[in-house]
Formats: sequence, structure tokens, C-alpha cells
Amino acid sequence: MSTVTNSGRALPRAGRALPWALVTPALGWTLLFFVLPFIAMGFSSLTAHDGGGFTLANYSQFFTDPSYWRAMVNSLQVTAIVTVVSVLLAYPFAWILAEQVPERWQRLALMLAVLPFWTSYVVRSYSWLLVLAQNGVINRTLTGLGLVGEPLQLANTRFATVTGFVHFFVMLLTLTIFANLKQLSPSYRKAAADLGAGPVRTFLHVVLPLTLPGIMVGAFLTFVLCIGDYITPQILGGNNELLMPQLVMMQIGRRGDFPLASALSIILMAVVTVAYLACARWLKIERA
Amino acid sequence: MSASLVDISSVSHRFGQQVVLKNVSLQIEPGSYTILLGPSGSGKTTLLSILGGFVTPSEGKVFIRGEDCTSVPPAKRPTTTVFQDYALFPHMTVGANVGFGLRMQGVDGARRAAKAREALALVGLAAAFDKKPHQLSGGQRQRVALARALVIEPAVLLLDEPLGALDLKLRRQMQDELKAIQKRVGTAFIHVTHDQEEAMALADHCVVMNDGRIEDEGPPERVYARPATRFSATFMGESTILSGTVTEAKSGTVTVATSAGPISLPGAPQPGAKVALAIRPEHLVLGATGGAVALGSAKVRDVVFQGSFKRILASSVEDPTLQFIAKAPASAAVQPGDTIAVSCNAGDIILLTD
Amino acid sequence: MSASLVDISSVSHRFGQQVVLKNVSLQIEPGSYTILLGPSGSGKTTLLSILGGFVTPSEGKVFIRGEDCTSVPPAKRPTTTVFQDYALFPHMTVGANVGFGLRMQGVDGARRAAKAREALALVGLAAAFDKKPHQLSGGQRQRVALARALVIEPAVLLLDEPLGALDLKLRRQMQDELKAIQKRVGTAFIHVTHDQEEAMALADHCVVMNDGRIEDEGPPERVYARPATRFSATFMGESTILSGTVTEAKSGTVTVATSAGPISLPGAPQPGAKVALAIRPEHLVLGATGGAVALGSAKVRDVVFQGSFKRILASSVEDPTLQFIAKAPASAAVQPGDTIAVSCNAGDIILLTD
Amino acid sequence: MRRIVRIAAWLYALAVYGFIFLPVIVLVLFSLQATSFPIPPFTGPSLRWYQAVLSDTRLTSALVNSLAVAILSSAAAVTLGFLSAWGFARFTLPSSTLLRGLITLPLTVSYLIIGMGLLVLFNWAGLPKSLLAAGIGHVVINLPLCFAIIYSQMGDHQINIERAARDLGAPEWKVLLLITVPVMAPAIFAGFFLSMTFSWDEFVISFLLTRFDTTLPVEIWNLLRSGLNPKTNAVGSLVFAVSIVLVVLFELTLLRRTPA
Amino acid sequence: ADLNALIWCDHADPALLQPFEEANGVKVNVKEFEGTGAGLAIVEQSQPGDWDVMVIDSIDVPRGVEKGLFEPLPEDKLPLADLFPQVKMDGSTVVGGKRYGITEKFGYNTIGFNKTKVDPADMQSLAALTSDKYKGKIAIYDYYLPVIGMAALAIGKKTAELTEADLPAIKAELLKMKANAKLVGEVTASQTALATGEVDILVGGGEWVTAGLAKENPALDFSIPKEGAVLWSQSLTMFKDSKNKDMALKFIQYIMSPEGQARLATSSCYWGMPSNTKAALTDDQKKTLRFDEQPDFLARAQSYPAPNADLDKKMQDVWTEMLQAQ
Ligand SMILES: Nc1ncnc2c1ncn2[C@@H]1O[C@H](COP(=O)(O)OP(=O)(O)OP(=O)(O)O)[C@@H](O)[C@H]1O
Ligand SMILES: Nc1ncnc2c1ncn2[C@@H]1O[C@H](COP(=O)(O)OP(=O)(O)OP(=O)(O)O)[C@@H](O)[C@H]1O
Ligand SMILES: NCCCCNCCCN
Ligand SMILES: [Mg+2]
Ligand SMILES: [Mg+2]
Repeated sequence: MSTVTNSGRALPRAGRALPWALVTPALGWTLLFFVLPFIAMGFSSLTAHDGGGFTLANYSQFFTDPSYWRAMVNSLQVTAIVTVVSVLLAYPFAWILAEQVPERWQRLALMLAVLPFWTSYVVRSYSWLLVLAQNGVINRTLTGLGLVGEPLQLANTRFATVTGFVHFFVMLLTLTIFANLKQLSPSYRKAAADLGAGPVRTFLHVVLPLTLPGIMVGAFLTFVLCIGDYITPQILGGNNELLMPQLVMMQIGRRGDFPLASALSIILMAVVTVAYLACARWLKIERA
Repeated sequence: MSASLVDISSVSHRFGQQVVLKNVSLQIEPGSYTILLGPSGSGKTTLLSILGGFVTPSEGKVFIRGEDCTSVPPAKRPTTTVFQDYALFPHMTVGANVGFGLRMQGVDGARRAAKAREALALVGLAAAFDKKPHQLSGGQRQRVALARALVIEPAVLLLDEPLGALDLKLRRQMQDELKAIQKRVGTAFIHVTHDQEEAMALADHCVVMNDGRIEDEGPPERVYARPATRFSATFMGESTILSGTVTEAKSGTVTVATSAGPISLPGAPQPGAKVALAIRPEHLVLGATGGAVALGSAKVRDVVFQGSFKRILASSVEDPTLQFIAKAPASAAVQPGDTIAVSCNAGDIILLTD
Repeated sequence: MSASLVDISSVSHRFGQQVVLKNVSLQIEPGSYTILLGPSGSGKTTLLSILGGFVTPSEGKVFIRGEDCTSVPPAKRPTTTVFQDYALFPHMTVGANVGFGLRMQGVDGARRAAKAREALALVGLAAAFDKKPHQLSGGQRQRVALARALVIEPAVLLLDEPLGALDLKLRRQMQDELKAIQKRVGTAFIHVTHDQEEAMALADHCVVMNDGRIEDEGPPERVYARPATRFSATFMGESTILSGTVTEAKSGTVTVATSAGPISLPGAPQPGAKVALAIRPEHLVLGATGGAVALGSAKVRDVVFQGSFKRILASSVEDPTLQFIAKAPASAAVQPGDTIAVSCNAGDIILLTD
Repeated sequence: MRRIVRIAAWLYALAVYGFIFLPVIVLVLFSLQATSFPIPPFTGPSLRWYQAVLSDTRLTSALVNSLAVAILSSAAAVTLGFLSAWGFARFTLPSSTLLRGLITLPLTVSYLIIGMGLLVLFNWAGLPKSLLAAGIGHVVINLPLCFAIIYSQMGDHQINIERAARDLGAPEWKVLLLITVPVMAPAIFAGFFLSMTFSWDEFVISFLLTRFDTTLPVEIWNLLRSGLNPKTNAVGSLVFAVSIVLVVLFELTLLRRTPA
Repeated sequence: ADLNALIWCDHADPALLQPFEEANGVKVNVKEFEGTGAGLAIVEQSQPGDWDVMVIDSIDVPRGVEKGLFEPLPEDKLPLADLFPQVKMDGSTVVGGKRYGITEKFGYNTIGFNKTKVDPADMQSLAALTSDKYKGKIAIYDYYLPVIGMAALAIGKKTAELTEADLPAIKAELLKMKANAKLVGEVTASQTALATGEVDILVGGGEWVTAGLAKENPALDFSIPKEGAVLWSQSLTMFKDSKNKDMALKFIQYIMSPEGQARLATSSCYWGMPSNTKAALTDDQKKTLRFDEQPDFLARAQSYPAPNADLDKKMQDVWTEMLQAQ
């Protein structure tokens, strides 16, 4: 008898083979191309660049060389700033789209807000360089209006990196926060108003806490994508400081030092894991 | 104006082109339990929302305690609403939910907790203070919502299908509790439902709505026994309906020609008027030793055992399109296929002229 | 084996550690309407799933038409299931939904359409053939699900709380229709519910389940009037329950000492046995001209108008913990606060020994 | 008071829209620049750089590569994701929670790390860099996404729908083909579309894993590093234009059909 | 068959490759890389026979030879006689008597600047790079070898003789430059910065930055300061394991031909001096490249630093520290 017993779920005659046949390709893929690479990277990180055996030198390089761990500090600072600024910018925007824009325009308004998503990411970063340049649009406007005498140093700074990142993540977060606000039952707001809360307190005590899980998911996504991104800091940051991905790519691009690059990647991964554990309770994926 | 607690005066409301309330007037007395009853889309929720301040009526005024509240926001009205989905704040404990209204009034923490505990005790949930809403059953959540609304001592409590999501057994139980709580606190309750039995079980005052209008209102016994309109008669419980024409009318008694023969009963309409006669199932008498008014004989189509009684469906032998719905005691020995005499008493016949 | 259509023989089932069916045996006769009734979690759905072939029981066998079907897949069984959420295919028209089973049997398009139309006509939805499920109301979807199941002419139709999602009025209406359709097609229906009234309205054969066991089974009148167990008595409708001890027992009559005094009634238990006496609300007689067995006097706490009758809650004056639940005609003039005599007839008392 | 809030809200929204569109406007504007520098003053309009892009075979073949990788890797991701979501939603599997966690794990890892891992693995296995390798990487990042989207849509109702089909006599493959896939189509499509978007724009994995034939973002990156000219703007604008057309088409056709 | 070339970005210009591809019916696959270390790593990760030709810093040719990668080139089939003698660099390109590389292009890492914004006289000394006068007006080319070379020149060291002991002083010099600099950028970023007026001076710049932009922006120029400049020179090599050596040689011959040389010299990524004196450049192009001033420039230039693997790593660490310095 090939029936899955002890299961409330229906599977007549299909046998034990079918469920495994269904999930094995995905599991196998993940094991082969995600877990195994990770292990390979782990091994690689423990070898010396010029062949040779086991060594912890790659890790000790990171922890002892200030210019290396400085990259991690920079990365964490930039990522934290980007995450906070993006959420602060996107939340009110998503709120306006969800609550101030008339229902039938909302779809269009949202589409419009994420349209630039479909310009190439690389090109978009580069485009910010043109916007922020010494004689770019912003400086020309500012000097033209007489708001500043000298053009501001905007491009090739951490500010530029942060701006490029925030641009991307505001779009992303607007989408997630908008969806969150929309799925909030209107009776919560009504109930709060009914019990005497004004708009501000309704927002603070009810709407905000109820959309917090959604914000956390978005913030974590922002964190992961931001801390691992190479393009934006490389194009916009002017190499005035290095972030972790730049440091990793430098090991590969300049010296082909895969062991060191692996070690740095694993350290980066460890940091992301800590962030994941911090938000873990908000990040469940379950069936509807 | 009168001393009514709530006075809804000629309220009409439109959503875009659609008129959903048509010149509705209604008074609510202090301490009463009013049920708004009507089919889906009849405007019950809209009327309740106008009372709660969530919707401003297109026309007409709402007075509460004599004051014009027509466009006072919900937060500033002496009304509180219990929502159908309860709308408990999932991120707060039960205690914090119940205390929310007091917190908004600036009541300090200790007094708030005390009052919240009191309110929870009132609904029999003293122990749930520190739980989160998701740890409670449907019926318990419902009671928390009630406590949350009652703790701020509103003059009027509005309930929009508060029992709609519960299963039958729990529903009955909650009906008993709602009624008991209402009596205890003395607040006026206005409760929306489309369940006739709920209306009859709870209401002091029953308002039947249809298509944006009030069809009938009054004590539920009266509305059930003497419905004002045909809609109200069919909506408030089952009936056998006989259509007919008045052939004679004198000194408060009319004779109506129906397919079951001429029937005389008290009434005022003029000869020639088209009328309908409605008879409640429990008023139809089956068998030879019947009532004063004979309705011919009928062939039993179905006997449905309902525990304490049997519901009997039968077709008139004289006019097979005429369907009788009767109730008989559980002990009655009626079988499908039997042919039996049907009769009733003139005083139990409801005369409907519209 | 017997000529039963379905024979469930000593079936037990476990989910992991949890035993949810405990040695259940049950026969279903051809053309019968069987109701599985029981509280949530009692194992009704599991039993139905075993019948439908969605779950293979841990122990025991299922015979359909004498054949061992215990591990035959659903597709190959002469059973069809109507799911609570209807499980209509949202991307197909109503016609295609109803024709699906025939399509799987390789019936050609034209015959399929003809049979689907027939089945839809049977459930009164001939006009819905080209609609999509989402264009139908809840009650209509339910009927499409029924047509879809019936069109392939199963020997047994399984229904898992088919009316659970409907509102009360629609539910009553669908109950009548279900019963009528079942009579018309003659298929055996097995229907799961936790609503006692539904069970009584529909069943030829009523099976009361509790905690994975069959507590009682038989015609609903019998199960209601003479429940086999205390659970079955309390689950099948309300009762007034008196606990007591047998003081005397001779020639088929026992005397039970209760807080309302000694009561004599037919029965067999030995003196000293703890028993419970259950009295249905309609068997309690209120007022002086009462039944043969006096139950003392009671103070009316609440009178709930229920349309055709009044439901009365009263506390015994002699023993305030004893609650009477009685039904009185709508015309009865009982008020909360009244003190009245309560009695009943010995033959109406249900003696429960467990 | 309400008026003030409204006005403030509008101003804020306009400001954010401005911020969001600023680089896009500059991008498109300078793609029409007549001279060699995408810097003010604007000297166009001229289609010079569009011509240059269209006649640059490396760019055009990168564009074709990108499309192929996006379509194929998304198809693979959505297929694997769908099958596994179906498996997990329909059957009780031992340590299902853990296994589901494993499939969704790559969602929490930066692309750079995934790319690095694959690079090290492929080096170690002696597999050459290629578009295929990049495609494999894209499946790694998109599979969890497709899985999560589709799995979250497979509620009990969907399960009952399939049960009903089986009950009515459908064999397993017909259930899949006639019921599950059509019913899940919106989720499947959403997964595919999102995967396409991510794959289309992905840089670092393609950069690390490809050799000669590469994807558009990498080619644009090379372009960026090999000289300053508005060709970059022209490519970006072209990509943008094509994307808008696609998004609008999707919006008008697939998304408009509201499912039951 | 295809020709697989491991190259710098200048070789990716279709204007350079297409004529060759059409003439020989071959497709040239190119893979760009940044520095010798990375290039050699790419080769290590490949299968033998994957690559046919490679572009490499002339001074690094021996590193590849040591690893046994390269095939000797047939001197008789190459226009060695036409090369600027100073850039033949036989010390590097010839190992053990065999020629493994041929210099194809060269130029200077020195001071690139906008002559309308700075005092050209200041540009005659590397000291200008660390003076307050141009603070915030400077960009640094993000390639450690030439800029470390310039720092060495600034503190009076010979680039050919650098040792680990010189690194602290070099680092100090680099940090002073960084303190003055607005950005450290790769080719395009540096070009952009200079061309858009973001900065006025590019440390490490030279004709490779200014020449390509000269037509649009004639104000851009470069100088060879009194301390000297760093001579960069790139060579072509052929792989020993190439499966297509005939075509590889044809490619090298094409690049070294007067037409190929002209196209390479003016390639879109960066311009540079052709090593072949007979390069078919127009007069304008020659003028832009300062073709005629080469003898003087070459006399004053010093070679690219050529550290061993260990020193190379240390130099990169110094560079990383410079980048991270605030
Ligand atoms: N916000 C709205 N916009 C437009 N029409 C509405 C809105 N709210 C309700 N309606 C319409 O007004 C009519 C009355 O709705 P209402 O909700 O008051 O009915 P109801 O009696 O509460 O019905 P139900 O029993 O289904 O809750 C309906 O036809 C409904 O479609
Ligand atoms: N697939 C399953 N896995 C584990 N336990 C299950 C499963 N299905 C049901 N159970 C458990 O088996 C018991 C009986 O469940 P079943 O669904 O048969 O009850 P039911 O009588 O249909 O209840 P309800 O009226 O709530 O539908 C319950 O305790 C339930 O939690
Ligand atoms: N090696 C420095 C020569 C100047 C031009 N550099 C181009 C570097 C290409 N990666
Ligand atoms: Mg409503
Ligand atoms: Mg069930």
C-alpha cells in the first residue's frame, strides 16, 4: 500500500515518491548551488592565497587591519542610514498614496512611483552622478537660485552613495508599506476614532504598530540588499571610503585573492545573519 | 423636541447616484435595546454609521440627547461602536484594548487598569486582562470588544452584526449574554442584524428596514404578530400566504375570497381591494378538531423534525399552488402523503393590504 | 456481510500521537440521509475523509457495496464529496465545473453538456450554465457543488458542513432543498454538521459523535426523545438537568431524590446509583394546572421572545443552582420576576445513568 | 487643519515623485545630448547615441543574453518554486518547516555572497564561467522568491479544489494541468514577472560568473568604465522604454483580469 | 574559430576589433581585467587552451613567463624595428633570450589638469599635489602601481628600486594627497571628474585621460613635472596553450600594424602613444598625443613599479589604507 497514511492531506495512490519528487528539485538546487558553494567558500577562506594549506590569516587580516574592518564599520553605518532614511521617506509617501489619493487613482500613482525601477540599476546610479555633479542639475539650480555661492560637493561622497541607495529603496519600501497599509482593516482606524483618538493618536497607537511587521520585513530586505551592493558605492562614492562589497571585489579584481574574498564574504554573511535573527520573528512566510 | 435619547430626523443618504437611505426617522429611548433588522443592502450599516459619525448623511439631522450631532466626528460623540470583526487591536493586550478609550481621555494608568478590569469582569472575562486578542476564542473576543466599548460609558452602544461570525450555538449563548449585560449597564443598545430570531430574542424595539426605508417598527411581539406590511410579515418568520379579494366589509369585519374559500376576519378594507392573508405556522391547525376558519384539506409533502416540534409542508388539495407551512408538536403522528384538514382561528390571521 | 451500502468496520485513526477515531463502526443504508453530528474536533471530518478516500484509516476497514474500499483512492470510489467551501474551480464556467467529472470519465462534449444542464436543472440553476462561480451567491455556489457531485451518479454523496458558511435564512432554505433533492435522486447522503437543528431537520439516521466515538445513533426523533447518553442529551437541544440518587427501585419504576424533591419514573437502575434527569424545555409545564410530577416553584429570570414561542429561564426557589429552561406559547403572559409552579409528566423525563 | 494636512501631503508626495524621477529625467535628457559628454549644458536633441548603441554588437548581444537569461532562469525558478510549493502545501513531509526554511534561506543572503560562493564552487569544480553559470545564480536568488509567493497562495481552499478534482476522477497529472496551474496562474505569473525583473537588473552575480558573453548590466558597467559618453544614457533610456511598454502591456492584459 | 583575448578596456573598442574580425572571418571574444594579479588569477581559473592572447603591463611579462603561460613570439614576423627604442623594454619582454611580449602602447601616469583652472607653472612639480592651493580640486586615479610610483618620485625615490622600507614614507605622501583629494576614481570616474570640472587635477592622469577628451575640451592637458613621471607600457603576449596560435599571431601583427596601432592609440576607453613609430595617426591625433615631444618625455620618465608578489600585497594594503583614510 503506497498511500501516505497519518496525513490529513489528500494523496491517494501517489505514494511517498511524488511529494519528494516535487520538492527534491528545489531542495537539490538549493543544496547544490547555495549550500555547497557556501561550504566551498568556507574551505577557501581557510586557505592561503598562494596555494598552501590551512590558515586563519584571511580572517586575522580582517580583524587586525583597521582599514579592513573600517570597511565593515562603513558598511554598517551606510546601511543603517539608508535603511532609516528610506523608511522615514517611504512611510509617509506610502501613507499618502494609500489614504490621501482617491481610490481609483491609487494604482496609477503607485505604478508611477515604482516606474524608475525598470531603468537599469547600473545606469540609474550613474545618472545620479550626473545629477549630483559639480555642475549637475542640483548644483546648477542651487547656485542659479543663489542659495549657495559655491557648488556643493555632492557627488563622490558618502552622501551620494546614500542618495543612490535611498532612491532605490524608497521605491521598494513604498511598495511593501503601501501593501501593508491597504490590507489593514479599516475598522481598526474607525474603532480608534470612535474611542476618542484623533488622527495623530490613531496613527501612533494603532496604524503604526500594526504596520510595523511589514516595515520590519521591508527594512530587513533593505538591509540585506544594501549591505551586499557593490554598484552604488563604487559609482557614487568616489572611493573616498570602501564598503565591504568593494573590499571583496577589490580582492578579486586586483589580485584574484579568492580566499581573502571568501573570508570577507563570510564575515559579511555573519553580520547579515545577526540582523536576520534580530528581525526573525517578523519574517515568517506562511500560507494564506 | 421629545425626550428621546437619539432622534434621527428625516435622514437620507446617497452613495454617488445610489440612494441607500430614504427619509428615515427614528427615535431611540434611553435604556432600550433596539434592533435594526433587514435584508442585505437595506441600509442598516449605513444608518448605524450615520449614528456613529462615520458617515455624514446627505440630508436630515441626528440629535443625541437633544444636541445636533449630525456632523460631530466619532471621537466626540456619546456613541461607541462594536464592529462585526471586533477590530480589537492585535498588538495590545486585552487590558490595553479595553483601556484604550480611557487612555484617549487622559485617564491615568492605575484608574484605567481598574476600570478595564471592572469592564472585563462585567463581560465575564476578568482573567483575560493580560492576554492578547489572538489567544481568545471568537465569543471571547466579542465580549472584549463589548467591554472596550462599554468602559467609556457611552450613551448609545452601536453593534453592527456583532454575532454574524459566530456559529449557531455560540450565537445563542452570546445573545443571552448581550441581553443580560445590556440590562445590567442600562445603556441604550442599537444592534444591526439580518437574523429574525436574533431580533426577536433581543429587541425591546424592533425596526424592520427594507430598501433604505423603515417598513415597520415596534415591540417584536407586535411586529411578529401584526406586521404592518407584507414585507415585514414575510421577513419576520415564515407564513402561509393566501391572496384574495375583499368581497364584503361591514362593521369592522371583512370577507375575503381566497382559493381556500371565503374567509371572514376583523378588518377595514373596502370591497374589491386586493389583500393578502398571512398565517403563522403555529397558528395553522391540522386535523378535524380544528379552528373556526376552515382552509380546506391539504396533502402533506414533507415533515421535518425540529426537535421540540415538527415543521410540516403541505399543498392545498383545492389549490395546489397554495402551500401550507405548519408546526405540530413533536408527538404529532403526521406522515408525508397524509391528507388532512387545515383550519385556523380568525384572530390569528394577519391581514395585509399592500 | 449485511446488505448495507456502506459498512464501516472498527475504524480507528491516529494523527501522529493523537487518536481521533476510536473503533468506530457504522452502517449506511441505500437511499438514506445520514447526519454525522458532534462538537468541533469530535472526528466527523476525519470519518468523512476516510469514507471519501482522502484518509486511509490506521485500523479497520471500509466496505462500499460489499467491496473493501479501505485504500481505494477517491477517484475510484463510488463516493463524491461536497466540500464546505464548495471547492468550485474558479477558472471554469459553472457548466464546465459540473461537467468535470464526466470529462474525466471520457464522456464527449455534447453528452457532457446535456448531462450538466440536467444536473443544474435538478438544483434549480439551469440558467447559470455559462456563468463563472464568482458571479453566483453563496447558496447558488453550494447548489453548483451539489450538481457537480451528483452528475457522476455516486452511490454515496458526502457533505462536510455544506451549510456552515450560509446565514440562517439561506441555511433553512438550503436544508429544505437538500432534503428534496436527496429524495428525488435517491442517493445516500452522509452529511456532517455540528448544528443539532440541521441534524433533526434532515436526518433519517442521526449519528452523534463525541471525542472520536459514536455516542448514539438512530432516527433523530429517538435520539432527541430518548438520548442514550448524557452527552447526547445535552448536545441534542437544551434541557433542564436534575442530578439525583436512586432511592428506590421496584417493578420497572425508580424513585430519584433530587433537589426538587423525590421523583418517580420508569427505569431500571439500582438504589444508590447516581443519575441525571433531563427534561426538554417543551415538556416543562409552567403554572398551577401542571403535570403529574411537581418540580417545585421557580423565579423567572428572563423571557426571550422567539417568534412562535417564548423561551423562559427560571431558577428553582428550592435550589437556586437549579436552572429551568422552558418553552411557552407566544401568548403566555409570563414576566421576569414572576414566581411560578413548575411540573412535568413522568413519561417526558429522560433518565441518564452515565 | 485638514486642508493644511492635505496640502502638506500633496507637497510631500510631489517632492518624493520629484526625487524618484530626477535621475530618470536626467538620464533620458542626456541620452539626447549631441556632444560627447552627458553634462550640462544640454546640446541635443540628437539620436546619435542611440545609433551608437544599436550598432554596438556587444551591447545588442548583451541585451539578447540578458533577455535569454531572464526568461530561462525565471522559468526554471518558477517551475522549481511551484513544484516544491505544491509539494509542501499538499503533503506532510518530515521536517517540512526546516526544509521550507532551507529553500527560502537565500532570500536573506546578499547577492554578492551568493555570487562569490558560486564562483568559488565553479572554480573548484573546474567549470568555466558562462551565461549558464550566471543563470544558475539567478535561479538561486529567484527560486525562494517564487516559492514564497506561490506557497503563500496555496491555502486550504486551493487544496480542497484539488481534492474535488481527484474526487471527480482526475488523475494526478490532470489535476496539475487542468486545476492547479490555472488556479494558481496569478501567483505563478507574479513569481515569474518578479524573477524576470530581478534577473534583468542583476549585476554582481553575472559580473562574477560570466566571461565573454555577458548580460546587459555587466556590459553597461564595462561601457561605464571604458569611456565617458551619453551612450550609457541611451542604453538606459532604451531599457527604460522597453520596460515601460512591457509593464503597461502586463497591466492592460494580465493584471486587469480580476480572478475569482 | 574564435580568438579569446584577455585584455584591457582599450581593446574592447569595436572600431579596433571589427576590421580584424572582418578581414580574418574570426570572432574576437574579449574579457577585460584590471590588474596583472587579477589577470593571472583569471588564467589560473581557466582551462588550458581557453585563452589565446593577453594584454599585460610590460614589466609584468616575466611573471607570466615564470608561470609558464606564454609562448615565445617570432621576432622576425613583428615590426620590432619600428618601435620607439625606449619602450621595447627588453629587460622585461625578453626572458632567457626569448621574446615573450611586444610593447603595443605606452604613456605616462603624471599630472593631468585643466589649464584654464590651474596655474600651469605649478604643474611642473609634484609638490603641487600636496599643497593647500589645490585642496579639494584633485582626483586620484584608482590604480595603486602608478600612483605609488608617483608618490615615490615625489619623495625622491626611484620607482625601479622600491622596497618595503620605502612604504611608510610613500604612505605618508599618499595620505597627504588623499587629504587634498575629492575622489579616487577609475578611468571613467576620473575622466568625468576632470571633464565636468568636478576637479581640476588628476593624479596619475596623462594623455590617456586628456587626449581622448581634447576635441571636446581643449583645456585639458598634462605635464611631466620636474621629478619625472611614471611610464606605463602595455605588451601583447601569446598563450603557450593557445589552440589557435596562427590567429593569435595574426592578431598581434594586426595590433602592431600601422593601422592597428592608430586605432589602438585612439581607442574609446583611453588614448595612448602607439609603440610603433609608423602608426597611421592623423596630424591632429599626433598633436593631441604630443607625438613629437616623446623623446623628451621618455627621457624624464621612470619605469612602472614592479613589486614581487609579497611587496605587491603590501602596496595594495597601503592603497586600501589610503582609500579608507578620512
Ligand atoms: N461606501 C460605499 N460606497 C458606495 N456604496 C455603498 C457604500 N457602502 C454601502 N453602499 C451601498 O449602500 C447600500 C446599503 O448598504 P449597507 O451596508 O447599509 O447595507 P446593510 O443593510 O448593512 O447590508 P448587509 O446586511 O449586507 O450588511 C448597498 O447597496 C451598498 O452596496
Ligand atoms: N491533518 C491532521 N493532522 C493532525 N491532526 C488532525 C488533522 N486533521 C484533524 N486533526 C485532529 O483530529 C481531530 C478531529 O478532527 P476532525 O476535523 O475530524 O474534527 P471535526 O469533528 O470535523 O471538527 P469540526 O467540527 O471542527 O470540523 C481534531 O482534534 C483535529 O485537531
Ligand atoms: N596601467 C595603467 C595604464 C593607464 C590606462 N589604464 C587602463 C587600465 C585598464 N584596466
Ligand atoms: Mg451591514
Ligand atoms: Mg470538520
